[in-house]
Amino acid sequence: MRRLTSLQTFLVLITGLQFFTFYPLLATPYLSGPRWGAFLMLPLIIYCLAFSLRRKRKKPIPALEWAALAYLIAFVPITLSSLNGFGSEAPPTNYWTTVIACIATAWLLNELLSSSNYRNAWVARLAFYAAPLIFGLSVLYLWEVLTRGLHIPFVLLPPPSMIWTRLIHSLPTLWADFQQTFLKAVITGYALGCGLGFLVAIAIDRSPFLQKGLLPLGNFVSALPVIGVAPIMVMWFGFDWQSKVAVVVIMTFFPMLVNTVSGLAATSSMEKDLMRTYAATWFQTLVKLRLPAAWPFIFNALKINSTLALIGAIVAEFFGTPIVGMGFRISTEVGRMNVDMVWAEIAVAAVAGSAFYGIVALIERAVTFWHPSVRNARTV
Amino acid sequence: ADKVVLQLKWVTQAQFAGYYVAKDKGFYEAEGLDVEIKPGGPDIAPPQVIAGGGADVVVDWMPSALATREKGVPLVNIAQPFKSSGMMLTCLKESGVASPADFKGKTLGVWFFGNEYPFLSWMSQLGLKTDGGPDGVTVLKQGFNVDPLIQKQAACISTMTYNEYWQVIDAGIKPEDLVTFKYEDQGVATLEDGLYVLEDKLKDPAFKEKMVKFVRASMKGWKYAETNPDEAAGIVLENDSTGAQTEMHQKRMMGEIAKLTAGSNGALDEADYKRTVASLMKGGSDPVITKEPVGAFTHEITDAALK
Amino acid sequence: MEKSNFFKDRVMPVGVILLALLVIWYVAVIFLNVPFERDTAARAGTAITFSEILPKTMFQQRPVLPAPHQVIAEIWNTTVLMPITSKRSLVYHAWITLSATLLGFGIGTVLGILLAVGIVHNRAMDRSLMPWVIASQTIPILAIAPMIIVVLNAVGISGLLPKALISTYLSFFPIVVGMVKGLRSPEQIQLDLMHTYYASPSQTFWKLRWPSSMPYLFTSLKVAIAISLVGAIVGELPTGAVSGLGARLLAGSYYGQTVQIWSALFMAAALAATLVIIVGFAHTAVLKRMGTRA
Amino acid sequence: MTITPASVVSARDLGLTFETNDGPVNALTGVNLDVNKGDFVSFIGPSGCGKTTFLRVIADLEKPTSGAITVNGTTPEDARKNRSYGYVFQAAALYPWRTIEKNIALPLEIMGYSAADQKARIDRTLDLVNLTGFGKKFPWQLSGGMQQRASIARALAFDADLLLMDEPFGALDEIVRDHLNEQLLKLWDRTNKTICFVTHSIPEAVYLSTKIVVMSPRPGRVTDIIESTLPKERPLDIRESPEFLEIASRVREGLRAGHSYDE
Amino acid sequence: MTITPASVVSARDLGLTFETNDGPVNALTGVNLDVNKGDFVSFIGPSGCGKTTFLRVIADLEKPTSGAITVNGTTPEDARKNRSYGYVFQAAALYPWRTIEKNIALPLEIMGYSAADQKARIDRTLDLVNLTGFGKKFPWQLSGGMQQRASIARALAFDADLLLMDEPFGALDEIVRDHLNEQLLKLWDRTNKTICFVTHSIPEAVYLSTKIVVMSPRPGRVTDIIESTLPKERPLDIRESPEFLEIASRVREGLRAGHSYDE
Ligand SMILES: Nc1ncnc2c1ncn2[C@@H]1O[C@H](COP(=O)(O)OP(=O)(O)OP(=O)(O)O)[C@@H](O)[C@H]1O
Ligand SMILES: Nc1ncnc2c1ncn2[C@@H]1O[C@H](COP(=O)(O)OP(=O)(O)OP(=O)(O)O)[C@@H](O)[C@H]1O
Ligand SMILES: [Mg+2]
Ligand SMILES: [Mg+2]
Repeated sequence: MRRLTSLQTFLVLITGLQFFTFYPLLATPYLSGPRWGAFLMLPLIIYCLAFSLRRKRKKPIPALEWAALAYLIAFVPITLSSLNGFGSEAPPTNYWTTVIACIATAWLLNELLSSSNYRNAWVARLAFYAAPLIFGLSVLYLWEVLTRGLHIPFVLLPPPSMIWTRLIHSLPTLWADFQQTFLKAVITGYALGCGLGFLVAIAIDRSPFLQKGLLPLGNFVSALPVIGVAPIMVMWFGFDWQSKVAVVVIMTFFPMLVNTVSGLAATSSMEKDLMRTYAATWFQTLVKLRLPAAWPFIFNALKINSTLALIGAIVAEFFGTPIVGMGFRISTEVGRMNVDMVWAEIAVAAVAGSAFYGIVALIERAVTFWHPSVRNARTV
Repeated sequence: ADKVVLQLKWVTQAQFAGYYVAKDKGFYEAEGLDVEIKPGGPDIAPPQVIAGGGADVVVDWMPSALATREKGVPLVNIAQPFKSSGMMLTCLKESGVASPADFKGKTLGVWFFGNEYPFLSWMSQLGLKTDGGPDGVTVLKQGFNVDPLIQKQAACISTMTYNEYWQVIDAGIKPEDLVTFKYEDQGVATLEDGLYVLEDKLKDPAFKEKMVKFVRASMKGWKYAETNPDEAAGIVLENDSTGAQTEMHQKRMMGEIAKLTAGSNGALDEADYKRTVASLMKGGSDPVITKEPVGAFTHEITDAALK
Repeated sequence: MEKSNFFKDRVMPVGVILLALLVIWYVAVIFLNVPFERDTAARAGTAITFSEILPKTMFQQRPVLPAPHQVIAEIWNTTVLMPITSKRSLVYHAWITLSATLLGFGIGTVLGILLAVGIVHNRAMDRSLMPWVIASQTIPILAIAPMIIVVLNAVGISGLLPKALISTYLSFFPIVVGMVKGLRSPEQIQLDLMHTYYASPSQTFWKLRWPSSMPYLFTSLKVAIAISLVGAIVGELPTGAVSGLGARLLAGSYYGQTVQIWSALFMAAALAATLVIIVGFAHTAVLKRMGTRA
Repeated sequence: MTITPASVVSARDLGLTFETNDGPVNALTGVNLDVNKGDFVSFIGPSGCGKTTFLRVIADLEKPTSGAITVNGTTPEDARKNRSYGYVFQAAALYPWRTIEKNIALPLEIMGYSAADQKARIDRTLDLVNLTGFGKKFPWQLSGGMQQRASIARALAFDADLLLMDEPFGALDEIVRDHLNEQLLKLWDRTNKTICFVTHSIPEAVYLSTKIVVMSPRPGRVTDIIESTLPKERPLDIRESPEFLEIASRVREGLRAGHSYDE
Repeated sequence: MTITPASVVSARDLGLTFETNDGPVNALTGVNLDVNKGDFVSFIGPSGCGKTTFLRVIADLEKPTSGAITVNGTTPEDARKNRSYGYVFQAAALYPWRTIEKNIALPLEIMGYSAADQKARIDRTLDLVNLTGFGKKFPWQLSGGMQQRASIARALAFDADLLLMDEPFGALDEIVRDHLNEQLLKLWDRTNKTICFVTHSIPEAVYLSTKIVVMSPRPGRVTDIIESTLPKERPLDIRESPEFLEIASRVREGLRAGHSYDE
């Protein structure tokens, strides 16, 4: 059973309204692209409007998804391809209403995809992955349209299309940089930093003396700023990736320490009492009770660190490197005004970082399956 | 007063003494200008700032300005207070570098962020590859300081005559232990520290007028600084809000800078320009600029200013 | 509990560890600074014995690792002996950085919590926003910071806010991650109870989800405030490195003033530690009010 | 009091299957039941037979996988939204960060009772469950039985016509239990509430109920529905009457029949 | 079997006061008690009278604030470290990340039983509490009573000479309860364990125990200690014998005397 929420109704309405205000624009000379698509949309729009107004309808309206999709297929290419036609002039107002309506429709589609329970497992899975994709594409779309429509100087922010062209033409460079920064510095530093934070947290937990002595000092390390630390590490560990590892270690250490310490404190007193009745050793209690209970916290740190490590390594490369690496490339290409290359490098970083995060999140789901945040998210 | 925003290429130091002196001594005010000087830093690309509307005029090096111009941000040189280049490569004698022929197989520290162009064109003139292979040189992206040389992580590093070189000396290494190669002497010097504005803004006569006044006052500042280096250094120190500069260093820097600005009255020497362009277009497989720039400089402003 | 325990429980452990660190530090100073003295001697053509080197390593001009007393002396000179309003006073710079940090942290916390609330309550947001929030964090801030500053400058925003926004950018993320987890941590039976009362989402939020997320919130806050200090310092570079601890670090590093770098680093670290400890106190106070078992 | 008994809960062929990591679990199958207004229905059956699950279905905390159910003539969801029932969970489920008083105030706050009214109700119900003086304590400072009583107080604090109680008196000693049984009967009599009550004690079920539902496990089914012939007025010593004992033994029979391990 | 009964638990003038946010709570005062080897001692008393607290003191989970106590002739701490008791908590306290099987295996893992032995013990105790087939489920997939049985199984899986059981059968229906009562008696008889058992059911206490300790609340005191005269061999129908009923009524008297609200 599905009814339209008021938000969805609103989105459908503005999309529909836009649709009619757009027609005058079709006559103007600078619109290019497949205009007929817009006319094909008419019946679908009317159909959806009709349904959205009948709020109390209880049966699902699968057509609404299709309508939203069709709308996007019709109008996104029109708005994109006519960007060239405007030249150096500013696009007319109803061009912008169309853009807004496209974004609204994309959001509507997302709302629909994620709020309905599809019977078919395949469709459900498709909907699951489509949502972030659609969101991302709308961001890119908006970016493209704004940078080109508003004639933003490209040295400030290049449009995605340009970044993409640059990206596919510089794959070997990007791959070399990725190897240097991600595979060597980030992975090693992440493992070492998280490992160290974890071990220190355990040591602190083991010894009350350390807990009182080391934890306040641990706070001290928490904000050693990369900018200050990176030159020192370059001085100590040389120009190559080893010094970046050191920076990443410092950046990831504290979140891990804090989260592990909190996690180890997260057991309830009855759970601890049970262990006491078994006269379990400290180590047994740790492995069998406190660590499992701490996993949700530890994974928080692992997730935060997965992005911090990348930022740390890249920023550290601003302070002296061999002439390869994502940070090196970014800093030099900014100076050369090759802003598209900078963003291509950023895109690689974003994909790599998100994938890294995703892997950590997947492991988290498997390990902390029992935690209400995972259990409830799955059943609701 | 007319507002002018000037974006420097680097942090507040004697390298920009002329502008600070002009402001401090009231030369700008006398022209009816209200000038705001924005210090730069390692992450600030002046062309980006001017393209984003954050400044009216910027200090930049010509290689970077020309490269930017080719990228579609039409920068125009309106004045060139620096006659000669202060860039050089400083090597430790003990690393075995005595002449450019000894570079092969060595590690060299270079500044990037648009400052690497002169180095790259020099290397391509020497026929040395910069990708770290056996018959080329290994290039390091050097940070902002001279540590790589002191730590012996590199055989040679980039220095400016007025700044980093003295830091090496300050670190306790004697001039006899060093070998230096000035770009000026190697025939690969490019123009440094010029004043650049956006081309389309120059179409506006009011703006042009403002720039004339600005250049006139700035040059007055520069000449004052040349003749009164100690006072100029003091003015720079006062304007340094980080409080990190030392008096000794700034005075020395001012002395060196004066040597570089000495030959210029502010007008760009076309011969220097031609040499810079030629050197940039020679850059081997990956030249800095691919075609002869058109309209990258104008004498209109300096002509009016120096009348 | 009793007064005498304060010494035994707090001062002594910290003191002992501190002492141990100092010893390690001095040893490291010797090891790291010796090569330079050797080289100097070698260039001068004189032989030098280890006992002659030792005192020299403690007072180098540009040490690889400055000795603790050098750093302390520098901090003393730039804090106590300097009027606070002076541009050479570390306190002045620390204050500049702190104000950006606090503003950024404040905005970041609010933003982070709002996003977490959205993600927990709206499925479309959960599915579509979260991946992009993550992706946003993989963008190296130092790379886009200048653009942010330039763009904000172009629309007339300058001064504290751009720096604070960069610190916001870094600090909201730990809060989102922690709060999403925390807001989802109530047990099924506790949620069921709310369900039976047909509590509105906002009631469920304030009476159940919010209190249960407190341990997660405070843990995240500790991480976030530390990171937002890092962010504020990063943000100081592209504003022209005018003032603040970041400018101080940069200038120190630019002129190879190791002692100055270290003293600025210490100031930053001390600032961070203080902030984290303050958050820690708030945490304890809240837990106490919530009647958590000691 | 209404004359024609309206059906408060009406289940038709109700079934519920849980999907678990090692296969589906049939918690309820083919349950048919009518609870009329003013009924006091006890559910009794071996551990794991689906009593809690059935109560949760009524409360709209679980969706049946087959069959139909109405509560107050509407769907369970609408009934829940009308706040037409109070639920006492099998575990106390007190919020650890609230004092006992505040825990009892929780539903009152949510349903928007005035501060003065809240105070009066808290005092009254605390007294009812004999916890006067413990209002300012946190849950972990109370004994197990006291926590359970606090959770009963919480459900009684607001006026729902239907009470769903899942083993409310499980952790209480006989004397308190007798006391609370009497109080509950009085309350029921006075307010004409409908009560669904899960218990493991046969005497308790017989003493309290107008209708006893006997269930059997795997899959959870209703095996017997026994209408009590006891009068509405029930002094404690009715438990020695032959009528009482007869009903009790009938329940015991039904219960034993459903059990897997009879000797 | 030993002939001279050694004292397993011996409390002298034991007192325990909790400090709370609104003043101290006297949970126990002046408790004197001896539990001998092989005894089956039941604790009975109104909710909140300190039964759990007393068990926790024996288990070294709570330190008495006055008086003395020995367990197995040593301090409770040493007894705990010797792993000389098994404890069944009033709430199940199962670890949510472990399946039922794994939860039962927990003490066995900690005490270093071999894998094969673990398996055998898990199977045996799961069968004992009638949960065969539920070993692979997670705690939240079980009903309340099943969780409690799992926690009993966990305590029975290893060989402790002293069993401390805090209302283990509270959430179970009569039939399962009878069954488990019998099983427990058999186990006790066979292994000569000492058992301290908290219950709210007078018949259960009388049926199981050799000694019944009646407690009264505020402050928690021992008001009566009743030695059972029932034989060691106890068929279920002993519960109708006059001897049984007499002891039961004595317990009820003692219990009522300690209660604050008698009619
Ligand atoms: N969330 C769940 N997931 C899977 N199975 C469940 C879940 N909840 C209950 N069950 C199963 O459903 C059956 C019925 O459980 P229910 O809690 O209704 O029993 P009950 O009659 O209340 O028992 P008790 O008297 O022990 O509380 C049990 O076999 C249990 O294992
Ligand atoms: N941690 C604690 N802090 C403060 N007071 C406590 C604490 N634990 C128990 N109490 C108090 O001690 C008294 C005895 O509690 P205890 O748990 O021993 O009762 P009990 O006999 O087990 O009751 P029940 O049968 O209800 O479980 C109660 O009044 C309770 O409020
Ligand atoms: Mg149940
Ligand atoms: Mg108890």
